[in-house]
Amino acid sequence: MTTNLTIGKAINAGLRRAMESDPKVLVMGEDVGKLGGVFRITDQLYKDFGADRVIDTPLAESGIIGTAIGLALRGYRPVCEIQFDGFFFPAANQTFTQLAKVRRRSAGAVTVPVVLRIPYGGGIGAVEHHSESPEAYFAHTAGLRVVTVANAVDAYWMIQQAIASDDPVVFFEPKRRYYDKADVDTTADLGSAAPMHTARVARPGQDATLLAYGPMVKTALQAAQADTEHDIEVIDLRSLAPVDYDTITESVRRTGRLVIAHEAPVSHGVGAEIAARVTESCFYHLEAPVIRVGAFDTPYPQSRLEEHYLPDLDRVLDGVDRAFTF
Amino acid sequence: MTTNLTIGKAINAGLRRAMESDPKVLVMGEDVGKLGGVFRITDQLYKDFGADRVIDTPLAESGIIGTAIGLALRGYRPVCEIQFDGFFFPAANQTFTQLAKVRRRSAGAVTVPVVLRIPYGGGIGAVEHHSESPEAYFAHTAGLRVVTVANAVDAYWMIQQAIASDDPVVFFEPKRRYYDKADVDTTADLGSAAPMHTARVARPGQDATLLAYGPMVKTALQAAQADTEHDIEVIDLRSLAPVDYDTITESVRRTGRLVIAHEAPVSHGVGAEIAARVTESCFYHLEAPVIRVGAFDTPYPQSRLEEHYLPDLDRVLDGVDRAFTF
Amino acid sequence: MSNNTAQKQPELVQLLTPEGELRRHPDYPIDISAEEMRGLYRDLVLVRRVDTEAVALQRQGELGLWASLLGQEAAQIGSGRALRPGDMAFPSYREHGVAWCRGIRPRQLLSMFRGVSNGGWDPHEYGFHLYSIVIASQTLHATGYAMGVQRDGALGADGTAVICYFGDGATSQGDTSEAFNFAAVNNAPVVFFCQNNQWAISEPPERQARVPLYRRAAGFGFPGVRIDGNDVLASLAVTRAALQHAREGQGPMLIEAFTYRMGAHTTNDDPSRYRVSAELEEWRSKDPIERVRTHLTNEGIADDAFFAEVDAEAESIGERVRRECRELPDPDPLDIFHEVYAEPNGHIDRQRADFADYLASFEDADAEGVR
Amino acid sequence: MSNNTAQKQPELVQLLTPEGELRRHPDYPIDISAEEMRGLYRDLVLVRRVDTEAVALQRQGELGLWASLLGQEAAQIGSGRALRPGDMAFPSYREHGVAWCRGIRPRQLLSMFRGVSNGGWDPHEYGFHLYSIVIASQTLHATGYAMGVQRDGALGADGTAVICYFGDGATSQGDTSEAFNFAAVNNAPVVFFCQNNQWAISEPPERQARVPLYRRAAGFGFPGVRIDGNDVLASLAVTRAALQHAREGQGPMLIEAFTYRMGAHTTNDDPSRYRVSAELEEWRSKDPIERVRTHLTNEGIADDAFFAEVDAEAESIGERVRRECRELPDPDPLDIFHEVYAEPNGHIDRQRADFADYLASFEDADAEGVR
Ligand SMILES: Cc1ncc(C[n+]2csc(CCOP(=O)(O)OP(=O)(O)O)c2C)c(N)n1
Ligand SMILES: Cc1ncc(C[n+]2csc(CCOP(=O)(O)OP(=O)(O)O)c2C)c(N)n1
Ligand SMILES: [Mg+2]
Ligand SMILES: [Mg+2]
Repeated sequence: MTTNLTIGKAINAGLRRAMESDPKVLVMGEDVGKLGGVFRITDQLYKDFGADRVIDTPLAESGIIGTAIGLALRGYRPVCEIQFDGFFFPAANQTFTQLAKVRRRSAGAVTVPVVLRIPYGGGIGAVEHHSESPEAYFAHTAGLRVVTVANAVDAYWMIQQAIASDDPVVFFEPKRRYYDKADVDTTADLGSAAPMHTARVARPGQDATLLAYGPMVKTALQAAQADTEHDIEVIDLRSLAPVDYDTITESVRRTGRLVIAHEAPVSHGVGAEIAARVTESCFYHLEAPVIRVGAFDTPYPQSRLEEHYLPDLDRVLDGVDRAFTF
Repeated sequence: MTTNLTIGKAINAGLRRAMESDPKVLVMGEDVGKLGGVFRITDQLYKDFGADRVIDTPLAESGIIGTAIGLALRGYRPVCEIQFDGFFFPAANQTFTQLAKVRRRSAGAVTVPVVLRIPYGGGIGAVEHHSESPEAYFAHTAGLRVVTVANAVDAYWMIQQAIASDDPVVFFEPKRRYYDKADVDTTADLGSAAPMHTARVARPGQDATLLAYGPMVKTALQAAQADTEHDIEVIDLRSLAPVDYDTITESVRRTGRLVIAHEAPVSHGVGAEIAARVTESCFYHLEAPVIRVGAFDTPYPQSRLEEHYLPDLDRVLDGVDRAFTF
Repeated sequence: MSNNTAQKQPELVQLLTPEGELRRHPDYPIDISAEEMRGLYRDLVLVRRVDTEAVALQRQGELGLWASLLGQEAAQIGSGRALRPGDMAFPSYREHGVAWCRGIRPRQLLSMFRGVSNGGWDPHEYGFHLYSIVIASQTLHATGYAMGVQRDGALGADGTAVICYFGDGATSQGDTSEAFNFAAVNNAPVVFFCQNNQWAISEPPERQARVPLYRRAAGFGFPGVRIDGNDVLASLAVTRAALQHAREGQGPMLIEAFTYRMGAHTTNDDPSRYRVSAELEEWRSKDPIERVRTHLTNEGIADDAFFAEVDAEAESIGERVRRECRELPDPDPLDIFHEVYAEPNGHIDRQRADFADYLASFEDADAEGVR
Repeated sequence: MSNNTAQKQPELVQLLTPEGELRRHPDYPIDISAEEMRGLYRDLVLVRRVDTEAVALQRQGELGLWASLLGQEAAQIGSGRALRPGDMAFPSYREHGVAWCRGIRPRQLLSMFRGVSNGGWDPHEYGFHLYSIVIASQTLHATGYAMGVQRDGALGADGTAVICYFGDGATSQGDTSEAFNFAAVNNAPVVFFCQNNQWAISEPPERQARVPLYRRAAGFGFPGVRIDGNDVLASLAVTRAALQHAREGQGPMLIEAFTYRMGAHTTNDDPSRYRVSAELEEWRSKDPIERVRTHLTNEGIADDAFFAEVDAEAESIGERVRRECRELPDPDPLDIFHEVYAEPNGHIDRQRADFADYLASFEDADAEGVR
């Protein structure tokens, strides 16, 4: 039975189902209780699961992730909300030196199934620190899994898969797409969903591969639609670490061209790694270098400039065009 | 007049000269005072410049960078020592959301000439967190300059250039090379040194370009030497942000092959960005994909495994060989 | 499982009661002229007017966001007026009243909330740093700045002091504790001014601390005091004393201004989800402006003409704010690359040039009627 | 410019004087049998012996590093023996004495310092988490764990308590303050045990704090107490009381064990650069083992045969440590990829496979005599 859900509501429903099926699942963060989070992603969970399982924490991100690790050591599965992308950084130490590494440090004796939910990306007209795309920092950190979603179906299933995973998972939520809707079959089994680490061909095509993730998938699909000259294949990456290279290389070997679009600054973005790796594995298949489309290598600007800063439909199309000039 | 100096002593001499020529230059960090730092890089500075200019701070990295920003706002030029690479992360928030961005935030009204000195890299048989190469996190952060040195001459001049720069500069010191020596002309003018943002051809060659930085430059030179079949050009990158692409592309267009070696894990390392960019700008000149040699995508292992984890001479040679199989 | 021990509320320093009566305090004597008193009233009214206007502008789509100071005017105007010109203030994002005292024009404040700038003024020009959005980050900047003041030898009776503003929520951040500690260990001339407005978005103070916040200071080795944050005189007198303490080299002090956020957290927020209106009613009776007005009236320090004059000034400021907000120029697209670095940076220059070409290509295309 | 106010030293809780005399303390009565007293002595001597041996092993190149607990034996053995089997301890990197009490074998400790492992034991098996090198990171883990204990309903007279060890330097980290606050706000069953050994590498406590550390707790709303950290009985009694306080749902407590780091920070360190030997001498007279020995002798609780037996046991443990250290197997190169992830990860699997091939290529080459 399917329900028409926004991405935001789908995550909420996924959280609820995870909490119902496993009493060890906790939700914690700033304002996740009565308020239901500033984006209402934890709406009603406080009412239904109580203050012990939906924890309004002190305003301290390091404290949130650090205590979540401790809770995980005691057998819990905490899902931590970082209120906005730009406020993750006080938790960088606990995330990068502890959460990511404690399992390996213990040679597997210790498991820390913590999920970090991070609403990310721009386009909402916000003040500074509310529009960033910091995913590359995480993808560069061994020990973490990093995923993101582009539609409500993935939102519903992948948040549950992230919680079920015994690895720490960073779950990026495309905040400007929170209200995008899709039909979700909320009665299906969790096991029936595509594994979290796989990419998805969102639109098949022959002439070039356009890879995107999170908020840019919609833009990529629009670009593919708008480009009447070429038949563009769109891949929704879903998992940024590990990356499903099988799906990507299969596509690129067919199309001979790869364009990668993300909101993060181009330099040292996730696109850099994929470009480098695909170039190595598909060297003789590539008709053009991998083209990357992303934000400029500057801090996120004041919101009146974000339409220029973020790669939009035109910039993606420009990238596709560049791929065909070779 | 030249003096034979180790890299460590050259940084020390550079710091001293900067402090002598500008009373606003301060040194701060954990144990930088009487002890002279755990690597003695600030040796004798406390004695000669006193506790107001050589500040033993409380054990708190966020506090160090955060107060350094405040000191900079008051007109000082603080040089902060982060004791080891792995202990940077508590300062991530102050570095990435404040230090890197405050100038742009203020539209140029505010200048924060803070230097972060970070001894980095492995190979010293240390326990965890003392051997990491976190440079990609910084290179991905707009607003920071990121440099590293491979010899005592650069060490002496580049630390002074970093201090003289009005931008925040992250200065990575190759700790396992601290004792490598070179003749340094400490009487020359600062203006006579090569600009901090330029790369340097450390060894000219025709058949392939081998790019390295920091501790790997020595290994790269050894590899070039050891490869009797090919004439390898070695580039010492020096500046990781911005990157001197002119020097690199000039070389790659000549040689047709690029191998990048760094100690950091390969995935999302600095090599990814350079590979992606050079592939785009030199697509028709490349005989082979850019080959990257680096550490595995795992946490830094226990020290008895580091010889396997770190790219060594053999691994670099293997990378060069791979570049010639295409 | 959360700590149910209700926080015992300690004595507040209060110099002007909600009923408009002056109270003497042994530690914080205040001698204030009628003119000063009227000046404070004027400040309070005008800054509230600016705030109200900004909320309205946000509702009309002219601002992306606004963080209202409603209810916190006394804490901000009192402490702001205690500052001397050479002092330096480090605000959070709600210190419109302090900004007002430092001479920042309302339109400069609005520019960040309108999204035409990430800053809005030159901190050095006004002795008022940029708004800080990352909670507690400014506490360390203030402390470092104060360490710089020490190094400049700028202490003494006429020396420089630093003040740092932050909220009750901000006290939970590690940075705030590190700042307290750096300031204490270095005996830095900084006053920590915490506006405990009872809410950090939806979280009440019991989620942030088990005991009253002003006590935090003692654990780090410096004095902490709680004041009635809705009392402009207490805020003025205690801040003045703390600044003098700092200026004279006696080190940091923490002031907890016990006040109340009468509005929403920001224009994005819906407080009905988490707080009851009775609380609001209770605090309305402690309004920071009313008590000054009552005092002025009761003491005969101000007459109807004065009040009318202030109201008229408020009206005209409201209008000016509205006009100036709409007139704020949109930034140029190439401003994205502006002042990212102080020194030349070829990488950024190239991106700027490429982007300029890209933008021009549309103009060309437009001109040719292609798109 | 730094704060010159010498820290006034407050009263310490002391139950056994340096002269070996018992002292009663109204809040911390202790009733200890002769056998227990001998047991503590044995622990102290043996753990010192392990430590001495480890220092020697480092000098001989068998260990990459060692962080000596010399001088801190009483703080660690006292508090370690106060723990119950179901309790959970979160150490820093110097808690060899606590590890000893938790049943960790010396060779397990050595494995990290020898570089054959980044851990060395299963934390769940011993109720003793892995050593934490990133200063203060474990304070939050302990607090979170204690919040888990609350959620398990595992409080009460026979419930579970958590203890977290850290140094004087660690109190400066934001994480420690955040942990204090999370613990206080949640009333979590965690005892914060700070070994103030007077040094954070080269920095004395005055660089870390302006007032005695135990006072930090009050600012966060829970009790703090300073004990004579060289007094094993004070450490035992006060920790036991604090654990009970926590276990019974009364929330966190901070114990500052005032002790002294008699050795270098680690075997890499040269303390002669920053401290004077007179200080060392003064502390030698407060040695944590001597006073127990004196007490045992004076009270006639132990005879020469007992001391000889303990010495012999120490010798044999020393030998065993030496042997077991050398026998610690070097890890397999492919161990690099081991347990980075709990779930299958194709990316890592591919790197492992490639590296295995790469390693094999050398063996092939060796076999063929190519290299
Ligand atoms: C590091 C960080 N985390 C989270 C946020 C999101 N946030 C903005 S304001 C706020 C509450 C602040 O409360 P308080 O410190 O009491 O200040 P007030 O808003 O009441 O003035 C939060 C959680 C932030 N800005 N920075
Ligand atoms: C976050 C972090 N910064 C710096 C270091 C380097 N470091 C290791 S031990 C130490 C001093 C610790 O002092 P203290 O907390 O008093 O513990 P002690 O060594 O005296 O037991 C420092 C600075 C570290 N391990 N972690
Ligand atoms: Mg508040
Ligand atoms: Mg210590």
